[in-house]
Parts: sequence; structure tokens; C-alpha cells
Amino acid sequence: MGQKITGKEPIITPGWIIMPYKYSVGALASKFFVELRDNKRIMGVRCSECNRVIVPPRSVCNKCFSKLHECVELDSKGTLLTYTIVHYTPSCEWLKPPFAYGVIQLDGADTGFTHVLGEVDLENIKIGMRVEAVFKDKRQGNILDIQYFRPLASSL
Amino acid sequence: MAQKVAIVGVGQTRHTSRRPDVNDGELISEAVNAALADAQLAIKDIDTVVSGNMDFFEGHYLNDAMLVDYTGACGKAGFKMNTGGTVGTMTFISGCYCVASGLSDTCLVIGWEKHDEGPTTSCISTIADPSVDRPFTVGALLGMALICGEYMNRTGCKLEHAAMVRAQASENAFRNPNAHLRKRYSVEDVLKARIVLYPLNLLMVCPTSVGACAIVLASEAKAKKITKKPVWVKDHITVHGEYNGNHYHNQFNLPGFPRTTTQMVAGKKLLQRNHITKPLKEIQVFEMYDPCAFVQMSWLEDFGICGKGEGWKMVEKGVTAREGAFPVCPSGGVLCTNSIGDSGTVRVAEAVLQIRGDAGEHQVTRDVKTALVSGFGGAFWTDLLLLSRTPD
Amino acid sequence: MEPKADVELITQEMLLKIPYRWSTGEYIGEFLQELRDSGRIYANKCPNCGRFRCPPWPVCGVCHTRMEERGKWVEVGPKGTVIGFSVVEQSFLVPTTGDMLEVPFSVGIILLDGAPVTLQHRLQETNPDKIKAGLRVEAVFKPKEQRQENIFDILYFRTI
Amino acid sequence: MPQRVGIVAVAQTKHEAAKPRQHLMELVLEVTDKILEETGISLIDDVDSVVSCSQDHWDGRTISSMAIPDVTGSHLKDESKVAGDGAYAVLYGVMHILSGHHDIVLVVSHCSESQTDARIIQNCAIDHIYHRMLGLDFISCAAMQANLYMHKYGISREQCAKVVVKNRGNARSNPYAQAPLELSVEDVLNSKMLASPITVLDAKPVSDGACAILLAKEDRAKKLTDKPVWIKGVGNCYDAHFLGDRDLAACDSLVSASKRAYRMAGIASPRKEVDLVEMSEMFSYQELLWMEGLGLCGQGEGGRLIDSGASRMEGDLPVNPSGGLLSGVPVIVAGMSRVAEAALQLRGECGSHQIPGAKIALAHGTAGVCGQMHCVFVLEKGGK
Repeated sequence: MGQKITGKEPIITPGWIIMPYKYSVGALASKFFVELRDNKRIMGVRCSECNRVIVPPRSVCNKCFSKLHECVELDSKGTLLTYTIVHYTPSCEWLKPPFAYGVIQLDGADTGFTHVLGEVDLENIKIGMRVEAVFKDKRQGNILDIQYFRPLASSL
Repeated sequence: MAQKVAIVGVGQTRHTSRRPDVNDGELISEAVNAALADAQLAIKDIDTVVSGNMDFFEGHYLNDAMLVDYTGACGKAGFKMNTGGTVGTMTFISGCYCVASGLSDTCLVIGWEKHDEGPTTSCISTIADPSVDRPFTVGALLGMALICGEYMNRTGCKLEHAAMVRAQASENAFRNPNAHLRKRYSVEDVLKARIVLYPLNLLMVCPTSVGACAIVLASEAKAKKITKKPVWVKDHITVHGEYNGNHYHNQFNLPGFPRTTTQMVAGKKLLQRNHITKPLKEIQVFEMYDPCAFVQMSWLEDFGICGKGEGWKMVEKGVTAREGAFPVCPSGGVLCTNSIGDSGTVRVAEAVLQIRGDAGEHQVTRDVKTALVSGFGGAFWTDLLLLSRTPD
Repeated sequence: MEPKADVELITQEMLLKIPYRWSTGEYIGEFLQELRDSGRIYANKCPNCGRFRCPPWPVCGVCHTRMEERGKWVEVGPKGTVIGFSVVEQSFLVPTTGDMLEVPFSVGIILLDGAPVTLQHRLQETNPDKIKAGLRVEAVFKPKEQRQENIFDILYFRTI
Repeated sequence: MPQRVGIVAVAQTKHEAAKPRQHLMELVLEVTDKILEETGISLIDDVDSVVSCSQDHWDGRTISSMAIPDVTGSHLKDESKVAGDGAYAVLYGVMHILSGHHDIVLVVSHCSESQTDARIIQNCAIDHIYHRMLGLDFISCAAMQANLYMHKYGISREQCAKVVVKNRGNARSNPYAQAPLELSVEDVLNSKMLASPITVLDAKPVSDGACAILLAKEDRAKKLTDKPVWIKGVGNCYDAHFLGDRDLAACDSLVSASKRAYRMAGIASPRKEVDLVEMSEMFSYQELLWMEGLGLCGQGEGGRLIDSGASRMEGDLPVNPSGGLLSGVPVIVAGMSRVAEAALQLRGECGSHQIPGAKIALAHGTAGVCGQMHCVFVLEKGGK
């Protein structure tokens, strides 16, 4: 196919797709973000059918399809289930490599919570280490109101 | 050979311009729960979940995987269809294939769109080739405006007829609690609306809505256990076509090349192979995907429901009204409700309600045994389905 | 179902911005190159069914026959006849730039002289009362030094 | 009994790091041309329906299939697009035939990863309410899965690196492979770290290309080719989306998908009955984990499997003799190209990467973060 114009520079149309979106998070996630913003509290939701506490909360249980609304306040401490140290610039601008992501099981929750790890020696992150949420001073009602999770002093 | 496919449950959300109280997943789960309730099934009874919508409208890649919590697909088989405006009917058809192939006994079909979250017209504009015609593409409306002009030139249809279609749609939507634009308009009101794309004004084009629609399909053996009122998918045909965004050849009579639309081909083949020779008699209702007021008239002709140049006359005589001899879009159609990913699915669901006699206030006066449903999208593509009260 | 008055409903705004470098390929690429270098509009023909495409296309969309190769392309336009048009009165966000479209914006389907082939492009005339099927128009090119190998090397079609 | 579905012909482009000279439709034209050449059919007269898989974000085009109806001969016929991965397009094509609606179906897929930025696109596949703002993408999420899997079962980075050495080495005899390389385990371990424990060589390279497969109903397939390959079983399944909802060290949806495929194919002990596997491993650890999910080794035994040499070209269960995704296959095309490669093996047309005597092959496609959804095919050699 392409061989006939070999030698010439290929003709490329450079361009963008630029689109603004405005997502409604729904009533339950709104409650989660309002509690996070106003009270620095992390809320989960309980599925009484499955006897599980799910965080971040969703209004439908992915195991039994029950409608969920019973909010449960969770501790901001938890255990690191897994992590990675990222060495490239990700799609968002505020994270500068190297930095770490982790999945954290908050105390009292049955699911993991994915976020960024901070105030941590990247060499010494370990699965099973105890971590706690650090909240931003200026909170806006989104997931970044948690600045990151840092190791608990006792686990260092 | 193929398994027969029955529709055993339908459910839709109400349609509106904004739903800030729910996220997209929650919107879907409303429709899913409604369809499961209609079928008197639980999610555990479903083995396959197919969903469909357009990625850029909400900006999600792989949103079927992203929203499994709300579709109920976790642990189940399924996939996502993605074909533009036809996606609603195409997702339904893909559900039919799941059952007809024998690979699924029960299949949940989901069409949805949350147009309040993204720039719809901008998204649609990116259907065009980025190097050739994207700079001249204005959503789906431009193509509509072009073919409407062509129809008026060719048949003598006037703006007034389009206004009649819209006024009639508003009467129907007024009676349909799930429709989006439910305000009643007179022909004069419609003609006074602001021009959007000449010759189309704001009331002659479809809105952008928020909504979801779910349908439960079952194999013959299962269906008979699930419901006393199954509706059968008698036949369906998909006719897509060449990429014509930059030339619209097939929409015009060009020197040596007569106008050939996908509606003409789909209508001819489907009616022929189902031995339908008098469609106005043998089909009792038509839920057409009618994205603008002219096409209802133009496509009635193209589908072979009426003769050439007779579409606008049918509207003028009131034949297509809800209480008319051949009701078209008694739900109010896409002209009044358009959340693209579910526009096709809603057409099917509405036809099912008509066949079951469950359409309530917007039930047509004719007894509906057989319904025709169409989907539209892409580069003037067509899906056409025949639903029936009886399996044979 | 309706939001309760006492619940604050959160929305999150996100701007999606994806960069692309779309390949134009052999056929569209050479068409754009001709616009830039010679100011000529080319179309090609399907040797089987006789249909033309502008820009030239590798395959006939109707009968799936290889369309004629570079040496056999025919020059069409720059004059032509409008067979369909619309005037866009309502602005919207242009996805390739993120800017709002300047309206009124007039688009025509132009049956180009020289072959039964149409091209979709911008019309200079934006008053719908002054455009109708049958209107004769002519391509206006950008000055040669400003051309960029894209479809806007033709600025628009002006009424003759 | 419905007739079986046969693979009549397959075609791939050479996968390359970039193909700036070809429009997306020209990529697909290259593979449809090969199908025509091999089978002598007419797309217009003989093919009943066309199923494609491509993706709007990657292509930068809503209804990305708009680029290809002309080159697939779809004019005025059944044409549709499945999202996710090419394997699902094959599945949908199979349904077209099993349902009795169509006799001959063309399935195609295309993707140009090089024309855009994978991180942004993959970020769009991450839950938008709680996670998208964190900048997660498929590499960072996979790295967390890898870490957990390796931690839980004591799998070493060396064992993952062996997958890369094997697959890149296998690619040396595959003319379609993008990046064959002779590597050592140390080369992989020492290559640039992307997201621990995944290095550049542990990940699939950026790739452009297309694939096409012609499917036909049994009687038609037998007329069209002497070497049909039968689709004996197929299964697919979704897992949860949120990483914290899943057991990342298992792959429940692959277990379900493969069980469904085995049941349909009547396969009781896959480890004994399957002759080779072509799978979609975006990252080296995934080949080990997916082997567990496919029931071809016990849970946590992926590391031992690679150590044993069983999955090497000369082993008793070769995995990715083509070189796999790690040798460069575009996403979207990936699952379809696995089916194509497996079919070539069963037809005995793989040249120097042929597995002698192969009769039953698995082909696997996946989509979503950390293998959220899987599609598994059991293919069987047909003909005399």
C-alpha cells in the first residue's frame, strides 16, 4: 500500500479531541464527597444481603444487585493490599514521578480503596503496612480531598 | 436451526433533559430494575448482558466494563455494541443473536445515554473523517438538513407538513409519561420556532435527552415459563452503507445514479421475505427512529409503506396519528425523546407495549398484532425489525 | 427519584483533551498535496460501476472495486453547482479546537464540474435566501504560501 | 443441531510501531485484500455481514467504524461494530452464523496506537467518580495487580522476565510480529522501570495494525477451504471494575469464561487436551496469571509453569508461539489476532513457528483494566 509514496513525507493531519464533561456523581457519592469535604470523614455503604461494607460507596451491590443506602463511617486508617511505584508522567498533571499508588483496605471495610501514597520512602513500601488518610486543607468535594495515604508512624 | 427469540420484559426510565440526582450507572440500574420487574425475574436469572451507547457522549472508554456494578453484568457474559445512532436497535439485535445462536437463554439488553454530561453535537461531529469533512460536519443535523431539502425539492412537501408531524408527535408525547418533551404544540407554534440549521427549526429536530431502556430476551422454552405475554422477534435486518459523509451521493438523484437509501433496501428486503404485501394493513404500528420531522414522511416512502411522494399526504390526512389508520411513533418518537444509546431500544420497548396493549394513555386505537421498528444512525444507516404477538 | 432538597448534589467537571496525528494515507494525502501544490481538485473513478469520489478513494464504497490510481485521477471543479446546503445558526463547540463555531456557518454539497461527483465544503454565502439548489459556485483557494495540506486550503466556495 | 462455525481464512498486517503512511481504512484494506486473494470470494456478493471492532477514543472518531465500510464491502448490508476487543467481534460473528441469520461473515479489527496517547485513553476507562482524577491507567493498575499476584504466590520478577524472553524470542520466526528480540532475563530486569514491577520490556509495545477473519457456516466453510478450523467452544465473562472489589491475584472472570468455553467444546481436562495457547498478555505477569485462569495450571503455579519450560515452543503446551502481545500487537486487534494465529497453527501454516501436530488450540482476548473481561475460544483443526 504505502510503498508508492515512500520517500515523500507521509501527510499527517494533526489535531485534537477536546471535550468538556460534567459528571453527576449521584446522591450516594454526593454524600460521600460532602462528608469528605465538610467533615474529613470516609463513608462506606453496607450491603445487608451480602453482609459487606463497600467503599467507595455505590448504590448497587455488584454481588447481589441490591439497592444500597445504609451509610457507614469508616476509619481513615487501613492496610495496604498492593501498590506500585510509577516512574512515568501519568495522564494527570499534578502527580510527578516517581510516586506511588496503593489499594488500601480501610478498617471496617470489605473492599479496597485505590489512592495515592505519600510521605513515604518509596523503597520501603510493603504490602500489609498500615496507612492512614491525609486530608487536604482546602477541600472541594472530590476524591483529591484525600491528599494521599501515608504510613502510620507505628508501621515504619 | 435458530432459536426463536421472545421479549419477556421491558423497562425504561422517564426521559428528561437533566438528571443531576443520578450518575450514569444509577440511571442504567433504574431501567434494568424496571425491565426485571416487568419480566418478574431477578438479575441471577440473566446469563448475558449486552449494552450499547456512544463512547464520546459521556467520554468513557469501555464503559460497559466500567459500569458493571449497575448493569448487573458482573460474573456474566456480555459485550458492548457501538454503532452510532443505530446503537440502540443494534444492541437489541445483538441480544437477539445471543439468544438465537443458542449461546444464551436469557439476555438483558441495555441502551442508555446521559446527554447532560457531555457536548453531544461536538461528539457527533467527530463521525467525519478528520482530514476531509470534519470541519464541515455539524452533529447529525447537517445531514438531516440536507436530505430534508432534497425531500421537499423532490416531492413538493412543505415546511407545514413537517410542522404537522411535530405537532402530532407532541400530542403523543403528552400522553407518554416516559417521553422527554411533553409540551403540546400546534402547527403554528412549530413554524414559529427559531431556525437551527436551515430549513430545520428547533422544534423540527430531536432533543438531547437523558434516559435508559432495558429489555429482557429469552429463548422460546424459557419465555413460556417466564410470561404469558411474550412478544416475538419475528425478523430483523441491518442495512448499513458506504461512508458518505463527504459526498452524500446516495441521498440525491445524481446523473446516472438514482437515489438509493438504506431505508429503501431494508424495507424492501424485510417486507418481501416476510411476505408482507399490504404493509398498511398487515402492520398495525410503526415505531420509527425519526430524528427530524421530515424524515417520518420521507422514510415511510423509502421503507415501502406508501408510494413515492405520498408520505406527506399521509400526514396531511391524519393517517399516521395515534388514532389513525397507520399510527407512526405513538410514543412521540425520537422527535420528543432522544437519548441516543437508548433511542432504538425505546422504539422496541414501545412497540412491545403496543403489542401487549400496555401502552396506557398512548395505546393506539388499532389492535396491534404486528409492529415495525426502525433504527437510524451513522452514515444514513438503517436497522429494521418486525415484532409480533405470535411466534410464527 | 427526584433529588431531595436537603441533599447537595455534586458534579465533577473534567476536560478531555486527546492529541492525534491522523494518517491521511495514499489517496487523501495526495489529494491534499495537490490542493496545496497546484490548487487543483482531483477525483477518481470506479472502473466497474463508474462512480466518482472526491477526494479520490482507494476502493469504491458501492461495489468494492479498486478505484483508479494516481495517474488516472481527473481534475474536477473549481466550479460547481450547489445541490444541497444548510446554514448553521446555532454555535457549538468545535471538537478539534475546543473553540466555539462562528455562526452563521454555511455548508454546501457541491456537484463539481467535470464529473458526477460531489464535495462537501463551506459556502461563502450565509444568507439562506440567497442559496438554493442549482446555485453556481467556485472554489476560492488560500494564497499559496499559506496553504497547509488540509481541506481548508480551499477557503470556501463563492457564488459566481 | 446447528451447523458448526468454521474459520475459512485469516489475514494480518505486519504489526509496526507506527504506520503513518496508511489511513485506517487502508490498514483494513490490506487485510481484506488478503482474504479475497486467498479465498477468491467477493465481499459484495458472498459475504452476508461484516462485524468490526475498533474504538472511538483510539481512532479519534465517533463511530470509528465509519472509516471502514467502503473497504469491507459493507454497502447495503449487515454491518456492525463491537466495542472492547477483537475477540468479541469474532464472538459476535459466530453468533451471526449459529443463529442461522448469516452464512458468511467477515470480521475485522484495526487500531493505530501510535497516533495518540494511551495514558489519556486508558484513563477514560477508569471509573470517573472516584478514580479518574487519580490519573490511573492500565499500566499503573496492572502493576498493582502484578505486585499482589507476585507477593501472594512468591512469583519472581525473573519468572515474569522469562515470559518476555520466550515470547520475544518466538516472535523471531513470525513474519507479522513487530518487535522480535533476542533477550536475556537480565535485559528485561534492567530495562527502564515503568511502574514497579513492570519494566518497558515487561509491557506490550505501542503498535499499529489490522486483522481480518472470514467465518462461514460448516457446509460453506468446507467448500471454501480444505483446511477449515472449527470454533468448538467460546465463553466470555465480566469481572468487577473497581480494583478494590476484586481478588486481583485471581482472575475470576477468566475462570468463568474458560469454563464456559470448555463446556461448550466438551473439553474435560484442558491441560491434556489443548495443544497450544495464543493469549492476550499485555504484561509479562499476565501470561502466568491467565494460564491459571484458563485452568492450564493450578492457582499460584504460573511461575513454576514458566520455569518448567512447558510453555516454550518445544514444550508440551506452547504459549504464544507467535510472540504474543509482548512482541507488539495493537490493542483492539489483539484478541482477533490471537484467534488468527491459533487458526494458522491448526492449519499448519505457521512456517518456522509452527507447533507440529496441533489439533486443539485456545485463543484468548481481554479488555478492561487488569483483565476485567475475557473471551476464550477453543479451536479445532478440521479437514482431511
